[in-house]
Amino acid sequence: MIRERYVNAALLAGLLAVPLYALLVDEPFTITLATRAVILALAAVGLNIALGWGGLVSFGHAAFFGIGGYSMGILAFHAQNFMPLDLGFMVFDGTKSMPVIWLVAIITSALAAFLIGLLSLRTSGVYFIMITLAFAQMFYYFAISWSRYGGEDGISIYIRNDFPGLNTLVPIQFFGICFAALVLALWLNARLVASPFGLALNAARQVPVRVQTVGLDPTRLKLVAFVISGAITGLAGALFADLNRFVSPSMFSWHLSGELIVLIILGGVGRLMGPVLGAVLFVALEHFLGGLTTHWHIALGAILLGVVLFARGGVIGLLCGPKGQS
Amino acid sequence: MTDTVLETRGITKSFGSLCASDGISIDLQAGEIHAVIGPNGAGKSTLIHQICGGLRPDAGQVLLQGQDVTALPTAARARKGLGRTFQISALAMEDSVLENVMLGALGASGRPWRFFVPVMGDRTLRDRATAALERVGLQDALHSRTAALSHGQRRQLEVAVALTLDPRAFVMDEPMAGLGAEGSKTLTGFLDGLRDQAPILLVEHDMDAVFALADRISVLVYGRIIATGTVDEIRRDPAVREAYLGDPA
Amino acid sequence: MKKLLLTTALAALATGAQAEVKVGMITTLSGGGAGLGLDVRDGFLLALAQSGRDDIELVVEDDQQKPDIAVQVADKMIQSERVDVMTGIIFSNLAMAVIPSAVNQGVVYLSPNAGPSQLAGRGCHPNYFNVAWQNDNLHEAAGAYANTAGYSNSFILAPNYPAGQDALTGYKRMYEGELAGEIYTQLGQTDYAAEIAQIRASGADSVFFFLPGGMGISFLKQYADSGVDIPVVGPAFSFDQGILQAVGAAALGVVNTAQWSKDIDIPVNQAFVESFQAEFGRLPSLYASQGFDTANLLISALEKADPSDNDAFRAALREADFDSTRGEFRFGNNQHPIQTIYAREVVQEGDVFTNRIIGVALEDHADAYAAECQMP
Amino acid sequence: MSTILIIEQVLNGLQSGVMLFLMAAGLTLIFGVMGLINLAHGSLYMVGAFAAAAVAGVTGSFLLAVLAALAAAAAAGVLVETLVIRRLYAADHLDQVLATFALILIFSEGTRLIFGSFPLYLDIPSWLSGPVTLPGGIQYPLYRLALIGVGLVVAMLLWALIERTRIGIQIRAGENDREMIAALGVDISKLYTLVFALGAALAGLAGALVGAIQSVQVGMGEPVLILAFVTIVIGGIGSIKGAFVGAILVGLTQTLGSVFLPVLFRLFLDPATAMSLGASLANMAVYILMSLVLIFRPTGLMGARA
Repeated sequence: MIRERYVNAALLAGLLAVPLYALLVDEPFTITLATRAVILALAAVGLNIALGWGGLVSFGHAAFFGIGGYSMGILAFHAQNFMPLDLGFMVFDGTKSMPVIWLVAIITSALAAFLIGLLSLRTSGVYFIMITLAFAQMFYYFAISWSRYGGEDGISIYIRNDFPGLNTLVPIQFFGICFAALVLALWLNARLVASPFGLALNAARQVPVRVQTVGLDPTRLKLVAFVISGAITGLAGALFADLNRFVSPSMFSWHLSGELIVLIILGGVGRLMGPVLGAVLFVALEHFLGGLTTHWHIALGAILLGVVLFARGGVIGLLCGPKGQS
Repeated sequence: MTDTVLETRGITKSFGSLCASDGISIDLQAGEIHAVIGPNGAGKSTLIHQICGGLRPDAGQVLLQGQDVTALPTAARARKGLGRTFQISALAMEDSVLENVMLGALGASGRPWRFFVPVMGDRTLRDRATAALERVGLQDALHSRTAALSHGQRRQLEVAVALTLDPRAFVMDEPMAGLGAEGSKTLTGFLDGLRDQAPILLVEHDMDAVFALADRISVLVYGRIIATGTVDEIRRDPAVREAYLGDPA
Repeated sequence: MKKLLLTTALAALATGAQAEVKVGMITTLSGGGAGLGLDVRDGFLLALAQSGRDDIELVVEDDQQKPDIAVQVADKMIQSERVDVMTGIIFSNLAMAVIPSAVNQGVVYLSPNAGPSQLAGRGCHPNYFNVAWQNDNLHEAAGAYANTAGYSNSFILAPNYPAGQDALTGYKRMYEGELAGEIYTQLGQTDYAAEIAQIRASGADSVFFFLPGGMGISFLKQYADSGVDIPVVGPAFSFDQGILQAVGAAALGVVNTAQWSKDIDIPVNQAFVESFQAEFGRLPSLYASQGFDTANLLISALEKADPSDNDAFRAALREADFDSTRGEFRFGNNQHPIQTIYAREVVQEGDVFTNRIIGVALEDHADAYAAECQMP
Repeated sequence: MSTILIIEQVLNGLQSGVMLFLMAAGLTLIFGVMGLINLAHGSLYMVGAFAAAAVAGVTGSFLLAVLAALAAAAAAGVLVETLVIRRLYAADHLDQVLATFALILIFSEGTRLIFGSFPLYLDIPSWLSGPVTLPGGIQYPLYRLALIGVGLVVAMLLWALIERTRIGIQIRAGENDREMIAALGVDISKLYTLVFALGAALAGLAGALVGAIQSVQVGMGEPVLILAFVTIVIGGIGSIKGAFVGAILVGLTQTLGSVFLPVLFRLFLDPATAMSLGASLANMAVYILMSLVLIFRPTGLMGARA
């Protein structure tokens, strides 16, 4: 068995090396593909905090991904069309500045995660899976009929938003921004897991009753984890919107929630780099299988089945052994 | 024995037509071990749940150090000094022994909302945790995975977690369950010394342990306390013999 | 023959080295809307094969009917494949995700199906050509037909999303009568019992609906079975060759509007219908004709100019100097078609359900947004 | 809005409710007995519809088509259960979600490979087509009445099967105590296969019956799947009675919501806003219903107490 630390380091190095190589040989699309993998990984890292450590199987994380996306879409839409956004208590011009957009995305998705989590955590098990799905579906249908922001058509942002000192239209520079966000989130994740909060959360997943008898409230621990999780996924949504320069209700769809879960299980649940490996594999499969045949979904399905049946613990589990052994 | 640490006053709980607790009044004095015994289905688990906060009684009160805690949730009661061990080990099996005890210490500190400092680097918590492990004799198993512990060691760990809370009273649900004769003996010896730190409400099936440890025994049958007294009193009580041991008086 | 054609096309894909023009086609080849994309692609391939040109390299990619995938594929085509011309997108929401950014990067885009109003009006662009219709056109034609048919109390319904809202707006733009009712249904809805009950109770003299794909099949089957016999009008999308067989007899007699029909009696169209059927073993659809026309427009422009000479190439495209399957075809100032739209009726020919032209709904019709377009 | 129209809409709600029940019953049985979350249940619905369309196309007989749907879906169920699902009973919910998600991909793309990308044709048989006049002068499609009838009959048969037969006793025992039925000498793996096949057949039946009034196409199972999940969660997972109540509730909410919400909003909003707001709220109505139920009863209306 390989030590997880080495696999993690190799993975990050590879994720950085591929686009740099692509830059060298002038293959900008490979950089775009890597950026997509990095952003999906970021969204899944967010979900993994709730799912892997908090044991909260959220089938509705698309809600936060979409809220992040629409934060970007709405702010940039008003800025690009010079239509000030009247919030009732103040008038806002919109913005094309990424840091501001990120802040809004993080705050709004954290707020939504707080409300959804507060209500959903009254349930558990399959009921939790389904109630989170229900909330995401509400956002989905709301976005579809929200004609002010394009409804089903979504919002096109013609030029990617700005980041001070960088030209975000250059693929490698935008990749750099996303990669930095991912590394930051992973660092945060690692710190979180080792912190007092992480210890309590980890126990709250395994034996909530024990956590209660030492005087802590497992539901509150899980709620905080859910909020942090939603905020990170929301940030990923904003970046994803900027990658595509486009937002639409499909960011809220249950397929996306499912895909995020798939990424995590594919890589390894509750493993720091599980979502990253999952996202890289998924994007690579999508790209290469999709290039071979239009019926590539069959192959993808077979591979996913194989992982569930023969590689419990995901690919990281396959490489490094079960959790907690290395 | 005049200092009442834990007390229930006429607590009653029904599930449909089944009355699992029928006006139970029971008290725990400083320095004692008070055992609750009774046949299966007598309502022992229901009683523990009500004392610890998992169930809300239909009527009656639970008092901890003279304070009414009936409406408080489990976590709040724990913070007020109620230490509990479980019949079936409730431990984080994926984690190490130290991590489990650290959780107790963290609960006692009341400061779980720290997100960026490594918990293992917190000396105060760590000292508290290792002290508790030393008390129960698990100091050598510090970094073992909990899942790899023997049954007896898990029992010890349960007690260690409760110890980190520095509780005012212990509630122990069948700590001897599943232990061999040797294990029971060790644990009995350990609990014997623990009563000076905090009194123990002990629910137990193992009669040898009960008779060896208990200062007082209450007998619970069909949701009612039919007798409370010293070991000898209980041994001689005809109602107990009939109801519990099945002996015709 | 089918095999042969595909091999030729694939050979063209493989021997990219000698190709001079690279065309990227993003279309829907999987998922619920795959039938439409397949027809556009096959129509396009047929025209390429018939032209005999081997200097056009076509790259086809599936967008899975997902906007984010479409954007990703577009990035790939522009950044990696470095295509000169793009085409193929079926759905308006995907078009809006891809086209504005693609044309701004200097790629010429020829739309074989979607025509969102934003791109016809203020958002028109010298690099964007629509070879099908502006989205409102067929609905407008339905409204115009309703007038000539003497309807004065229509019940109208469409899904609650932008194309649905545009459909009802388009119909009302031309229709002069009263409305007996107006309903937005759920996108992807499969049961229309509730709406049909409302139609029955409304006292309408006609029903106009726009329900693309499976929604239209469900509606028509349920409508036919409900015993409501108010005449139905709609755009061609729910009555096209690809799905008519699934609707079956329920569609017989329904009037629908289209800029093309397989019985337009001109040689180029008859040849197209015949060769398409020979090649692919099925009747061509509206979408196939649009794919075919798009390819022929492209070829006609390539005869005159090279894509690298952007101005000349666009000028050549604007001339629309090709034989369209729908007869006369020219571009307006916003580079959207000015064309005749017919009213067709669903008929049965042997075992096959198909359409027959019963009249002209709108003659030489341009779209309502052209005036907002800044291009001369 | 006339009384006749309201009654007609209630009938419509009932009809979509009982069809939803056919889906939900299998889903809830499979979850109750085996503890399995089966996302691929919608694929079995699709298999039923495609089998029916194919057989109807060849033979022209609707009854044969329905039989074929039952058989094909049950066969697909048995196949999937023995090859894949069986290995998932002991796994946690996450693995089940991923595996059955993978099955959806395989089923959908496999169906496309066989039948192509165009929708298939399946029509109502002539002896069930057209409207009938109900007491009170309501014109109502005969086929939809038949669907309500079939749904209710199946619900009753299912109830009888579970309450009154040996197999039913075993199924109920399986829900409560797995060791118990193993101890009773029941071949548990056969029982599981049987329950899965039963659930699959019900889904296939729903697919065929509904396919005749909708379009038979790849992906048709997904919206139904989500609704069926909503249904069993509202009713309480594992409870057939709950599934029935949930299905009727969802059916009525969807139908009546889409009709009456826009009318309701028109009372205090301008018509255009009312129409679009009403329509969007109608889309969300079942999800709002479900979250309300779960917030106040976290294990559904008839679910066991957690």
